[in-house]
Amino acid sequence: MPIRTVYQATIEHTQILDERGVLDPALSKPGTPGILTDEQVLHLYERMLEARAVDERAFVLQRSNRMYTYPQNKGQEAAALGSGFAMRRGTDWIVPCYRENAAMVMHGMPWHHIYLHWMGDERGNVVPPGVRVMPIAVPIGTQMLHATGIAWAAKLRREDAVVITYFGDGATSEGDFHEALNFAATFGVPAIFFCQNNQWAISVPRETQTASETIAQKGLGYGAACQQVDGNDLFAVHKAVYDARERARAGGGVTIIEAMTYRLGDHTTADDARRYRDQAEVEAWQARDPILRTRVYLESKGLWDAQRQRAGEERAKAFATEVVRAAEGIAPPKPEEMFDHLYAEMPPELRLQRDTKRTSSLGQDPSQAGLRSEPQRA
Amino acid sequence: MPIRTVYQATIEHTQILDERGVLDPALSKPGTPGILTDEQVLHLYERMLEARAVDERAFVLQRSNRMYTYPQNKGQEAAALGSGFAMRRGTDWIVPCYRENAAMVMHGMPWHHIYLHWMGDERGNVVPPGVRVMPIAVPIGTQMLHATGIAWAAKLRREDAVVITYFGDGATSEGDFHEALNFAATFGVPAIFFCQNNQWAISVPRETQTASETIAQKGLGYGAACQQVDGNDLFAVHKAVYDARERARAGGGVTIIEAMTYRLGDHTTADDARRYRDQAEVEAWQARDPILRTRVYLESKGLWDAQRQRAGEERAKAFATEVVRAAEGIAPPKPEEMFDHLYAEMPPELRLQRDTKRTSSLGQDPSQAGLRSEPQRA
Amino acid sequence: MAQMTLVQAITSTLAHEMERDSRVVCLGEDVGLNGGVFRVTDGLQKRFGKDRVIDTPLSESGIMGASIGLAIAGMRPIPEIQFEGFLGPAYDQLVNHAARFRNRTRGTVTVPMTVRVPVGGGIHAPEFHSDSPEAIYTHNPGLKVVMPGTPTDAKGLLLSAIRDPDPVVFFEPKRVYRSFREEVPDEEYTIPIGKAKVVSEGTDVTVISWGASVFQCLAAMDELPEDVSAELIDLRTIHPMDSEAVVASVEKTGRAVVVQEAPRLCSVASEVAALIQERCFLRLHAPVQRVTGFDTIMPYAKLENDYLPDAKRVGEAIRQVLAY
Amino acid sequence: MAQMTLVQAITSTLAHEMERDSRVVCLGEDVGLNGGVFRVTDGLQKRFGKDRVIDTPLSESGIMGASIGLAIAGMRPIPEIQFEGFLGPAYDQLVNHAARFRNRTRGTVTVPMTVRVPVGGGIHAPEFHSDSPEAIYTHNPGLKVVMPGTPTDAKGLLLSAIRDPDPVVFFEPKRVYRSFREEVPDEEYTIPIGKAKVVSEGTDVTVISWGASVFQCLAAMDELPEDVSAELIDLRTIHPMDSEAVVASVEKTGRAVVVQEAPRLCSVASEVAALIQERCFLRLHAPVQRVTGFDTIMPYAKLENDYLPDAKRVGEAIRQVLAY
Ligand SMILES: Cc1ncc(C[n+]2csc(CCOP(=O)(O)OP(=O)(O)O)c2C)c(N)n1
Ligand SMILES: Cc1ncc(C[n+]2csc(CCOP(=O)(O)OP(=O)(O)O)c2C)c(N)n1
Ligand SMILES: [Mg+2]
Ligand SMILES: [Mg+2]
Repeated sequence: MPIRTVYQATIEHTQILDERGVLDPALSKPGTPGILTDEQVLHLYERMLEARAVDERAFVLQRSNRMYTYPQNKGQEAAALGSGFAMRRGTDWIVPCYRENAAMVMHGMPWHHIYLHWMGDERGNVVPPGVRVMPIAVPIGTQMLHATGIAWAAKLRREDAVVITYFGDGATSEGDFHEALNFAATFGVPAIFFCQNNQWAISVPRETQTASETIAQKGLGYGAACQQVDGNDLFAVHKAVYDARERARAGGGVTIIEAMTYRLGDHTTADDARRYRDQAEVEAWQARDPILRTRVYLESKGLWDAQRQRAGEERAKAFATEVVRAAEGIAPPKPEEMFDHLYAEMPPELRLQRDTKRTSSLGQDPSQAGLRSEPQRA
Repeated sequence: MPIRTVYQATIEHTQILDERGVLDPALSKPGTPGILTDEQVLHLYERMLEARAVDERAFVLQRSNRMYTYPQNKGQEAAALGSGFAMRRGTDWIVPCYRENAAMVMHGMPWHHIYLHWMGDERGNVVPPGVRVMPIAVPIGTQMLHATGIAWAAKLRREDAVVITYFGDGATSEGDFHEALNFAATFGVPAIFFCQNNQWAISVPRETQTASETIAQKGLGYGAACQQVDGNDLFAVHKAVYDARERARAGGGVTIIEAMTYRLGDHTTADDARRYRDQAEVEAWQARDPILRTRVYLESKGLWDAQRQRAGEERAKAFATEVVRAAEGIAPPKPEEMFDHLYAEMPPELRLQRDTKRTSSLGQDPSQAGLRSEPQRA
Repeated sequence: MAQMTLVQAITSTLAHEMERDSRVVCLGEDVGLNGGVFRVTDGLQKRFGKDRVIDTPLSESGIMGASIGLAIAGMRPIPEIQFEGFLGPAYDQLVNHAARFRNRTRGTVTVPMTVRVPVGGGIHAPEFHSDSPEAIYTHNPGLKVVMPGTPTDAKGLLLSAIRDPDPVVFFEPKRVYRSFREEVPDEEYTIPIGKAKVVSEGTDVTVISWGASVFQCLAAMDELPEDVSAELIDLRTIHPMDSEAVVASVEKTGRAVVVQEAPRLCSVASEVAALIQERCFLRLHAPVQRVTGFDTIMPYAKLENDYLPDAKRVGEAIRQVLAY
Repeated sequence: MAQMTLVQAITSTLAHEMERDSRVVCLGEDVGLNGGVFRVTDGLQKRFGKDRVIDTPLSESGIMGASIGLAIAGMRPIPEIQFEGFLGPAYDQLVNHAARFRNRTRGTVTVPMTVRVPVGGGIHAPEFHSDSPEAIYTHNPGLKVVMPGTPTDAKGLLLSAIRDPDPVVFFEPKRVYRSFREEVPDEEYTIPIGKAKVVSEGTDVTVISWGASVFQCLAAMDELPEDVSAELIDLRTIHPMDSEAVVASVEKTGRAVVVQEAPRLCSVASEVAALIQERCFLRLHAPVQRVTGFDTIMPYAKLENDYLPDAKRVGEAIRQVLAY
C-alpha cells in the first residue's frame, strides 16, 4: 500500500467533579474502582485545609525573614492529594518536585522538613526510616530519571511497588523528561509521570513552553499511556492515578497524566506574578480553587457546613503553628555538618579541612601539628 | 463533558517506488509537485553509484591502515540523496550526522574532506566558502540543536532558507533530540528533522531503543508534522522532504520524517555486526537495496541497462580513486595547527605552549628567554 | 557618568549593544516580559521586541545548542542560564560544541556568543543556586571565562565579550548585583578580555581574587597592620588568565594568597598556585596560600557563610604568608 | 594466577562481583550481546541474563539518572558510558545528583554506583573519543575518581569501587586495555580507594602520574642517566588523593614532575603542584613541573601523539628539575 496508516492515537480529558461541585453520575457509579468515598473525601478535604494553611504560613514566615525563598503550592492541593492518596504509603515511592508538599507529607515526610528545606537547612531533606519519599528536587526535570531508576529496581526485584513522580509543565522541555520517559517505557517500569500543568513556568506561559496541544500527548512518542485530567478535581486526579497504578502493577508499564491546574500564588516568594500575567486569568482560576470545589461537593452531600469550615480552618492554623514550632525548635546546624555527609567515610584531606575550619584559612595553617609534612589522618 | 477527546493523531507511511521498482501511478501523477523526473532519477542514480563506490573504497582504505575508523553509509543512499536533492544548494543548510555523506557532497562538501575526517585530520571539517553544510557530528544527537538554531536565525532574519538535519534511530533517545524538536516547533523555525531509521544503533535494535511504534510519532509531542516513508525509495524520500521544505518556507514550521532504511554494513569498521544480528535479516534488506530498486525502475523505463551499469560502476570507481588521491595528496598537518584555531586570537599562554612545543616539556623550560618572570607575549 | 549597580551596568550595556548591532539577541528562561529573575534584561523586550529578547522553553541544553546554531548562522546570541547550577544540562553543548567548533573546522565554523550566568553564593538562595564553576569552563579548552566584580568592569568586559569572535562565559556575581553603585562612564569603552586589574598596589604580598571575593579581600586588607603593604589583583578574566600580571606582582612581593568561592581541588586557585611556583620559584618567601570554598558541596543558606571565604580567613592567610 | 590484560581483569572482576552480589547490574549502550564496544562486558549477558546486563537506549543522562534511582532503591548499578567524550550529556546527573544525594539528605539517600568510563587518547579513535576529564569530576565534590593503570590494580580497585557506599567514577585507560598482560592473583582482594602506589623507589626526583601516562614515565625513567634515582608514584585514585604519599615522597626527593594527558589549566596536575608547594615548600629544590596535554582540544588521530606527553617530554622535565 503506497500510503498506509501506521499509528493512531487519541488523548482524553477526564473530569468527574465539575466546576460547580457536581459529581458525574456515570463516571462515579457505585463500584467503580478508584472513586473516592465520602469518608475519603472528608479526610482529604481536611488535608487540603492543612496544606493550604501551612503553605500560607510559609509565605508569612518568608515575608518576616524566618524563611528564605518559598514556592507556594496554593491552588494545586487537589492534584497533590488526589494523586498521593492513590499510592500506598511505605510501599510505593513519591518522587516530588516542589509543588506537592501534601503528597510528600501524606507518605511520611514530616511537614517541618519541608519548612527546614526552604529555611536553608539540609535536614529538611532527611528521609525518615521506612519512608519512601524522595527529597524536594530543585533542578527542574532531573528527578524523573531517579523515579525511573527506582521503579526499574522494583521491577528487577519483583517488588510490588509503583513510583509516582511529579513535575511541572515547564519541566517537560528538559531533556531529562524525555530520557526518563523513554527509559521508563522501554523497560516497562511501574512508574507514573504526573505533570502538574499549572499553566506557567515562572513567567513563561504554557503556549510558549511547547507547541503541542496538550502535555499528555508528549507520552505518545514513548508508547506510554497518556491521559489529561482536571487537576482541580480530586476525584478525577485520584481515579487517573489509581488506574495508572493498577496498570503499572499489572505490568502495563508507564502512564503520563497531565493534571490541568493553576498556580494561584507567585512562582516563589521571590517572584511577582503581576509582572507577567493577567489578574482576570488569576480570578477565573480562583473560582476553580480545588478547596472551594471540594467544599461545595461536601456541602451538597450534607457532610460539611460553615461551622465545620470555621473549625477546620482553626485546626489547620493551629497545625501550621505546630509545624513552625517544629521547624524553628531545632538547634541551628553546626558548620562541621557540611563535611560530615559528603562520603560515608571522610577522606583525610576533607577531615583536615573540617578539623581546622575554625582555626585556619583552609586547613593549611603550617603551625598546625604535622600539617606540612604529614597530613593528619582520620 | 466528563470525558472528552482533546487530541487525535495519525501517522502515515508513504511508499511511491515499491520494492519491485514499480512506481505508484496515483502518487506519481504528472504534475504532482516533488515527483522526480526521469532525468533527475538518472542523475541521482549516478550519485548513488559514486556514493557506494567511495564508501566501499573507504572500507578498503581502513582495512589497509590508510584510514582510521569509518562508518559505512551502504544501503542508505536513497535516504541521503533523495532528501538532499530536495534542498537548495547554497541557500538551505545541511546539518548531518555521519551516514549521509552523499547529501553533504551534493551541497558542496568535497568528498575528500569526508575521507580526511576519518583519516583523523581536522581539515576534513573545513567548510568551503559559500557552502552551507555543517561538519560531520560524532556525538550523537547534538547536531539537531545546531540545526534548530541555524533555522531560527533564518527565520529571525527573514531569509528564505530551510535546514535539514540528519540523525539515526538511536539518536532519538538523547535529550538533545527532544530539546531541539521542542525549540524548533515552539519557535516555528524552518527545519526538517530527518531520521535515518536504519533499525540499529550499533548493536541495539530499534525495539530496545524505544517502545514507541514508530519514530515518526515522536514528533507528536511537539506539535510537529510527522511522516514515515520508505527510506530506500528515492521518490518517497524526495517527495516527503520536498513537501516538508515547502511547508517550512510557507511558515508551517517543522516536520519530522522517519525514513525506514537499513545499515547494510557494520556500524563502523571497528564493529562486527555478525555478533548481534541475523544474516537472514541482512539478506532481506539486501534485496531492498535502494541502488537495486532504482536501477530496476530505470531499466523498466528503458533508461538503463547492463552495459550502462558497467560503465557507471567504472566511472564511480575511478571517481573514488580521485577522492583517495585528493585526500592522500595533502601534506600531513603540522603539530602547531592544534593551537592555531582554538581562538580567533591566540592567548599568550597558548602561544607559549605552541612556540615551545618542540623544545620543552610544556612551555615551562626555565632556560627559555624571559619565561620565568615575563611570559612571552603574542 | 551615572551611578549604577552591576545589574544596571549590564542592562544598559546589553541595550547599548542591541541598539548598535542588530545581530544581537538575548534569549533564556524568563528574560522577556519578566526581565529575568534578577531583572538584568528588564525592559529590553519592550524596547527591542519579542524577536530580540526571547523567552525560551525550560531547556538549558536547548538554549545553549540553539544559540550555537544562531551564532554559526551569523547572529550574536546572548543566552542567559538562569543560575550557574543549571549550567549542568548545558554542559555538553557548551564544552563539547561551542568551545570546539572553530578548532575542529580549522576556523571555518565559529560561535560568537556570550553566555550570561549569575554565579556564586551569599544571597541565601535555594540549593543549586550558589556554586562557582569557573574552573570547569577553564579546564575545558576553547572558551573564554570572564567574571567582572564591578559595574565599570562589567560594562567594558561585556562589550568585549559580545564583540568577541569566540564563545565567552560571562559570570555575573550575584552577591555584587545590587550591593553597591559606582560611577560608570557614559561613553562606550571596552576592557580587553585577558587583562587583570591591580585594585590596589602593594609590596609585601599579592592577593589574587575575582568576582565577589574581591570585596572580602578588600575588607581583609583594611584590617591589616599599617605597615603591611598588600597588592590586590582582580583577575576579571579567568581564562585566558593574565599570568603576566600575576607573575609580575609576585616577583615584586614574593608572597601570594589566592581567594575564591569555589572548592579547592583542581580549581582556579590551584592553577594560580601552580603557575606562581613555576614562574616565581626563586622569589617566593612562602607557599602560595589558597583560601577557597571547602571540598564539599556548597551548603544550604544557613551555613553558606561558613563555607564562603570571608575577610577573617583571607586576613589570616595573609598573616600566615607574611609570618612564614 | 592468570595472565590478563586490563580488559580481562575488569571483565572477570565484574563477573566475580555479579556472582557474589545479586544487586549488581551492568547497564549501558551495547554492553549486552555485543559485550561493549571494547568487549569489557563480553559474555556477561549470556552468563547473567538480560536483567543483569542491560542494553539501554542511547541516552547518557538516562543511563546515569536511572542508575542513580537504581542505587537509591538498593541496587548496585555499574553504568558504562561508552567513551569519556560522552560523559557530557550525563554531567548534570553525575555531578549534581549522584554526587550530592548523601550530603543533601544528611546520609539518608545514598548512591552506591560505579560509573565505568574508557578514558584517554592514543588509540587513534574518532574525535570526542580521546579526552581525559578526570579533573572535572575531582573539582566537583562528592565523587570518587579512580584510574587504574594495570590489570592487578584494576581488579582490586574495581572491587572496592563496586562495594563503596558512594558513587565512584572508574576510568579505564583505553591505551592500556590490551597493551600488555600481567599475572593477576586469582583470589579476591581489594585495593583501597585513595591509596597511591610507589611504582619504583628513588631519592632524587618524584614523578607523579596515573593511567596510561605511567608507562610514558617508566619509559622516560629508563632513559635517565644511571646515577639519577627517580621515584614513580601512580596515584591510581585521583580523588580522594593520597596527598600523604605525594608529600612523603617529595619530602624525600625535593623535586617533582607531574604527568597527565589532560590539558593543563585547573587540572589534577595543577592540584598536585599546588599541594606540593604548600606542604613541601622548604624542601623543594625546583618548581614542580607539569607535563600535560596542551590547553587546546585533543587533536584528531593524526596529531594525537603530538599532544600526549611522551617519554621524551617527561624525560626532559625530569632533567629540568634536576638541573634547576
Ligand atoms: C534545570 C533548571 N533550570 C532552571 C531552573 C529555575 N526555575 C525554577 S522553577 C522554574 C519554572 C518551573 O516551571 P514548571 O516546571 O512549570 O513548574 P512550576 O514551578 O510551575 O510548578 C525555573 C525556570 C531550575 N530550578 N532548574
Ligand atoms: C553522545 C554519544 N553517545 C554514544 C556514542 C557512541 N555511538 C556512536 S554511533 C552510536 C549509535 C548511533 O545509532 P543511530 O543514532 O541509530 O545512528 P546509526 O549509527 O545507526 O546511523 C553510538 C552509541 C556517541 N557517538 N555519542
Ligand atoms: Mg508550571
Ligand atoms: Mg541507527
